[in-house]
Amino acid sequence: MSDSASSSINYLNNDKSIKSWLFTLDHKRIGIMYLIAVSLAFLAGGILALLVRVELMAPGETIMSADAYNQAFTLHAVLMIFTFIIPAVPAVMGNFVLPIQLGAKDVAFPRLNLASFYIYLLGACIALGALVVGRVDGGWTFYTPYSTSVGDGVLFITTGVFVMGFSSILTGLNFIVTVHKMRAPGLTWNRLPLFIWSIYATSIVQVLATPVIGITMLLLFLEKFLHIGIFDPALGGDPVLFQHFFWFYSHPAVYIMILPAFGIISDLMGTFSRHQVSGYKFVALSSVAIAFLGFLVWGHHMFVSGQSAVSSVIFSLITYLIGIPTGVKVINWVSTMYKGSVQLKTPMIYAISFLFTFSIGGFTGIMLGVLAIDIHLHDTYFVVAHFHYVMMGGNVIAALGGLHYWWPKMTGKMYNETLGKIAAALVFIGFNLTFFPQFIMGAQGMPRRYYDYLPEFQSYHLWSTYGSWVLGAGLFLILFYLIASLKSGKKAGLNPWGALTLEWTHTTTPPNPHNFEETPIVKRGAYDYHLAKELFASGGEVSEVVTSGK
Amino acid sequence: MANSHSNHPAHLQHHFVSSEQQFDAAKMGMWLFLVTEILLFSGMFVAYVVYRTWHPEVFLLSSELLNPFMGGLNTLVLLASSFTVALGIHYAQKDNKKGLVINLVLTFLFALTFLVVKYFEYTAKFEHGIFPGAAFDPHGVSHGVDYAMYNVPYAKQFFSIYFVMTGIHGFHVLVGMGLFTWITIRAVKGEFSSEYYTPVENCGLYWHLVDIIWIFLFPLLYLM
Amino acid sequence: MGDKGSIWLPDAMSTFANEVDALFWFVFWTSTVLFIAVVAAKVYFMLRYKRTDETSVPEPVHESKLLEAAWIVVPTILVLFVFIWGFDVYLKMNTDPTDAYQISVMGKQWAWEFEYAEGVTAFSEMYVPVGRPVKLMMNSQDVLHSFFIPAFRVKMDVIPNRYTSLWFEATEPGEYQIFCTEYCGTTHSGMLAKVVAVSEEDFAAWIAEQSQDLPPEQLGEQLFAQCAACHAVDGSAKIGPALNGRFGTDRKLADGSTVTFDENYIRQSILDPASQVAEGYQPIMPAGYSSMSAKQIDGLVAYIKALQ
Amino acid sequence: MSHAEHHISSIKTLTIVFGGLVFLTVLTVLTAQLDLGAFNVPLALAIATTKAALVVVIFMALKWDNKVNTAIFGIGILFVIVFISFTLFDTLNRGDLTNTTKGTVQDQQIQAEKLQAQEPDASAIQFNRTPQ
Ligand code: HEA
Ligand code: HEA
Ligand code: HEC
Ligand code: CUA
Ligand SMILES: [Cu+2]
Repeated sequence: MSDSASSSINYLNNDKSIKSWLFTLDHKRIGIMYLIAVSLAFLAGGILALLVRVELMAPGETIMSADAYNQAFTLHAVLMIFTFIIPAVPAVMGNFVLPIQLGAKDVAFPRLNLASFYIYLLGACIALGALVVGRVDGGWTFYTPYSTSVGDGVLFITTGVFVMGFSSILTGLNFIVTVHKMRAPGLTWNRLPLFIWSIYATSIVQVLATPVIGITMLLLFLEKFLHIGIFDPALGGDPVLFQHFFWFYSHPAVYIMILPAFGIISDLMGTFSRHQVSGYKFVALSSVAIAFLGFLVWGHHMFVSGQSAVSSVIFSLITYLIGIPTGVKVINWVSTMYKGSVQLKTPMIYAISFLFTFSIGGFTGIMLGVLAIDIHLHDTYFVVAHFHYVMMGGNVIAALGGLHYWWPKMTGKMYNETLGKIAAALVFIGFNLTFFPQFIMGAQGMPRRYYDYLPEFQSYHLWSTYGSWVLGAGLFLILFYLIASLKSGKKAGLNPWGALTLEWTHTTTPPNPHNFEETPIVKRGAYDYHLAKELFASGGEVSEVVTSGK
Repeated sequence: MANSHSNHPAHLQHHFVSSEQQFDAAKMGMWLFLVTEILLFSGMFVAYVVYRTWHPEVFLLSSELLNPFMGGLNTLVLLASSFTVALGIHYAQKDNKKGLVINLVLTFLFALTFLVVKYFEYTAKFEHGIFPGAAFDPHGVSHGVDYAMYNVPYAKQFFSIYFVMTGIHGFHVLVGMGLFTWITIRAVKGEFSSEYYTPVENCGLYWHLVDIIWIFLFPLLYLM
Repeated sequence: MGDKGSIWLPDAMSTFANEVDALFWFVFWTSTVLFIAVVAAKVYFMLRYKRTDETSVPEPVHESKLLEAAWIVVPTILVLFVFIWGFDVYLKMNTDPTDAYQISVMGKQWAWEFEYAEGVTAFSEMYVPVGRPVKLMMNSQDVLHSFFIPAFRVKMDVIPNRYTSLWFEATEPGEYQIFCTEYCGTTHSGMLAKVVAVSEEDFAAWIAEQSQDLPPEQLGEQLFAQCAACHAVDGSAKIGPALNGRFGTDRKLADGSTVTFDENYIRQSILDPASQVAEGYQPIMPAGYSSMSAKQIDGLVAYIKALQ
Repeated sequence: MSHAEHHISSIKTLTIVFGGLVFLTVLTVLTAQLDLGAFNVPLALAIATTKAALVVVIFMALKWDNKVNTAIFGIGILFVIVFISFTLFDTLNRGDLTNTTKGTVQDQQIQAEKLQAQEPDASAIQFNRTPQ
């Protein structure tokens, strides 16, 4: 046991002034600041989504005009993608957990870390400035020449995205160096928690892909501002070239969204099955494989854009190959439970829902990758359903699992487990109710980005809207009981889930300002439960913290 | 930093175990950053390659308007500045403060020269209506060249790409000058030694990359 | 042919639609089987290995390299099979038969215009002969659009400054929906039209009928199909003002002045919409209509004039 | 760490490399004046690549650096190549099936104008004769 003096000082209470938060270099505090910012972004994007759904309850005008609708879904997507989902897991949980799991005192470049947070805020504010200036139109894909022909809102959004890109790059860069250089003694690559592996793979994608969205946004800006004629067909430019630029970033970006979720799921599966994650090496390396393959498939968004058949074929082929490493993961997660000891706490319920929803998203992704089928399905609600199943059903559900899992560590308080389970059920049911009907109407031919639609699609839209209310209720419930737990939650133990990674075994709850009393010395892998039997011998909650080598 | 130990050198930040670790981390971070720079420029190279393969004759024609003498001069200037940076690091490693400072100042001056040459190049273009984008309207005659002849379809794309590429590159040169000012001041104050010269080395890496980009821009834009 | 649709897919009404559907169903059912297997295993393990004893720490399971390899090899084979199949159908869908009947399609914000070799122009309804391959040569006047007929399983982006094309052969007479599926602005969702597939004879008759000179009013009515997304003729305001019963009345403009809604005003509104913006409306009416022929404009003027 | 000693390049090495770089620059300029047909571009690129390699390996000391940094740099270059080549697969083969035309409408117009310029037809001649 650690001595009582150190357990009462933690990163939250060592200095309570506002200034100490705003100028903090502590990765944990930066993680918490990101959590707040990113949750606000999610709230804003989600409220827009609910408005979009209400508008779509019936054909014709329901609550807003066509222009308002078009701006609503564009802003919904921009907020969700660039201000919420890209930074969500890496910048919140990556920041909070990664250095501790590595046994490091901080990330490699703490100042850079704080800078990325403020760059993110700046970018988000510029993007939101678009609201004040005028029309934000054109969807999150900004296809030219439409995007260069509408109002100035697009200029702000592109500048905002450009700026937030730097934040993303710096975070990724920081994590790669941290993983390479700051591992505790004994923490070999084979012993790393899988969360680290996947954040590492994510970071590679962030560093390699994000600069390209930077130059794309810059060129788009110049196209709109100076009419440089690279993308605008009226000036002799090529609009399909813009799509190459955009998707060279934005396809890899979908792996920026999903890889960290994979990491969370791996950790949750191991911990709540109290079992070694099956196929550890396959799961670890498949993250890296996905990261690399993810760069070679961007053209699957362009099968009907007029790109050449040669590239369509190559892109389609590689698209399928991504299913393989992903499948390896899915199957290993399932088999981790085999002969394990499965405990169905709230985080694990999210992990189980994830397997369900993400698999649907993944399989429908494969369907979209089939050249002949995509011609029919492209730009219909089938695609909308696909990507919500992987982003909301994949990333967000996993992130909610991670948030519940690390909440006690972050805040020192337990949330209400019963409410947790109810909310998880609401989210699961609401989510499927919202988006499953969209697959069907999409396959029937309902195009996306439609303000108005034919009456035959109404029943699907109606169910989808009802579903979004259930989903919203679940999410607001979570917000409510998490905030309530800060005031009235039970004090969290040191290791309530019986996990074996360093943030649970080697530091206090909440962690002390420098993470560890002494640099830990690692002697076993992150999921070697059979080597740590003595921790669980007494039953109940594990409450021992090892201050030096185990 | 609450628990800094007395035996730690001043430059060592508390979360690192050793200078070696800190140095390695900084350098690796720098290389990663360089890679992001390369990918940033890659977008411009893609645009260049695509339009060149589509309209090779227009690109050949348009590049006649660029001055290979100025471009070549600037290439040599940048190469020289890379050389002086490398020398500077050599002197830092040898604890030769004077050598370091002289070379850093030289580097700064070369960078300045580069921008001055670029300034003359740009204004010579602007005079004849060669602008990026909608304002592109070549006209006038100088040195026996009738600029209006170059007003052919897709010449606009060539010059847009030229200005964006060299513009972004020039911006990097400007940033480099800022960095060298900062590094020189620190060097004069004697903050660097063979024990600690990471900032010098990292600025050097950045500067070499700016040089490398130009090594490709020069033949692609001016010579072919 | 002309298979009935299902809950998942609309009726298949072109020659290759059934091949696309076959592929769809193959992928659909394989995925469903795999998905159910994953979910079933998950639920079974979850219940079977539920934690009962807090002190229990299960031993790791010996991993079978063979099993791990099988998880890689089997899906790879499956996926390659689907790839080849999908590629084959794709080639067929994108290589038009040389004897196809050709129609020019112009996409513009926010209407489709169909031009036939016989000199006929149509809006909102594209007549095609059944049993004969039809090729569409498509081009856009402004931004990207995309031409989508769900029943035929065809879709292709429509791009400014470049022709794209698609082909199909309708198998049964009927009316089928056309959508625009590339976001193109305010009335993207109103950029609709219909394919009317008719027998060869009916098609020939239709062409013959259309080629005759129509009286201006009727010509105007036809042309008005491309205005209907924004203008109602029943008095209700859409994106643009309703146009019925206006002729001869006073029109207040956004700049405060008043003009008479007469032939000249209508003509001016079509040729240069931004010059006289009606009060209470955004100046978003496309300028593209100025390319209409004098005859067409006269037709529209006559039609609007007569609207009650 | 095994490479605690930092490599120090001698002034002689650095000078030789600098000399080589200058020489190669002069060489590019000279060869660009020759008409080598299709070989001009590859040659210029080959020289540029050699120059870049010299800078990276010696000036940036990648030769003596941690191998991870070499890998990072290599991966960066690899993805630039991916970006360029995959995009070229499309732009060079645009219109390989019948679903798109190869050239743009503008290109076709330019082509038509060129043809017309070679063989002025009646209307063009008439146009030229109209007093302006
Ligand atoms: C988190 C984000 C995310 C993720 C992870 C994915 C994952 C995948 N996506 Fe998705 N996608 C998006 C986000 C994402 N996508 C977005 C945002 C869009 C639309 C953008 C827009 O237009 O606005 C999109 C659009 C999109 C398209 C373009 C559709 C169109 O516009 O016409 C395609 C086409 O190929 C595609 C394919 C895939 C594939 C093959 C995967 C694969 O990675 C999935 C792999 C997973 C599995 C396959 C399931 C598990 C595997 C097994 C259980 C093993 C057995 C499997 C097999 C044998 C196959 N996606
Ligand atoms: C991360 C990405 C993400 C997420 C999470 C969502 C979430 C949702 N999306 Fe969206 N969506 C996109 C990304 C995303 N979307 C993109 C990229 C597009 C394409 C746009 C385009 O075409 O350009 C799109 C488009 C899109 C459309 C199609 C519009 C059209 O084509 O016309 C629809 C329609 O139903 C929709 C609905 C929803 C709904 C109901 C949710 C719901 O899941 C939202 C639920 C959320 C809430 C109700 C908020 C509650 C939050 C809180 C209370 C905060 C709690 C905080 C904590 C718990 C910490 N989205
Ligand atoms: C994008 C939607 C849109 C389309 C398509 C469109 N218009 Fe309009 N139109 C408007 C708007 C908005 C106004 C009002 C603002 C203005 O006067 O410019 C308007 C105004 C007019 C007016 C003046 C009406 C008045 O009450 O003052 C006429 C006449 C008109 N349009 C005719 C046409 C015709 C004919 C077509 C088709 C060939 C057409 N419009 C297509 C949007 C549209
Ligand atoms: Cu036209 Cu959408
Ligand atoms: Cu993709």
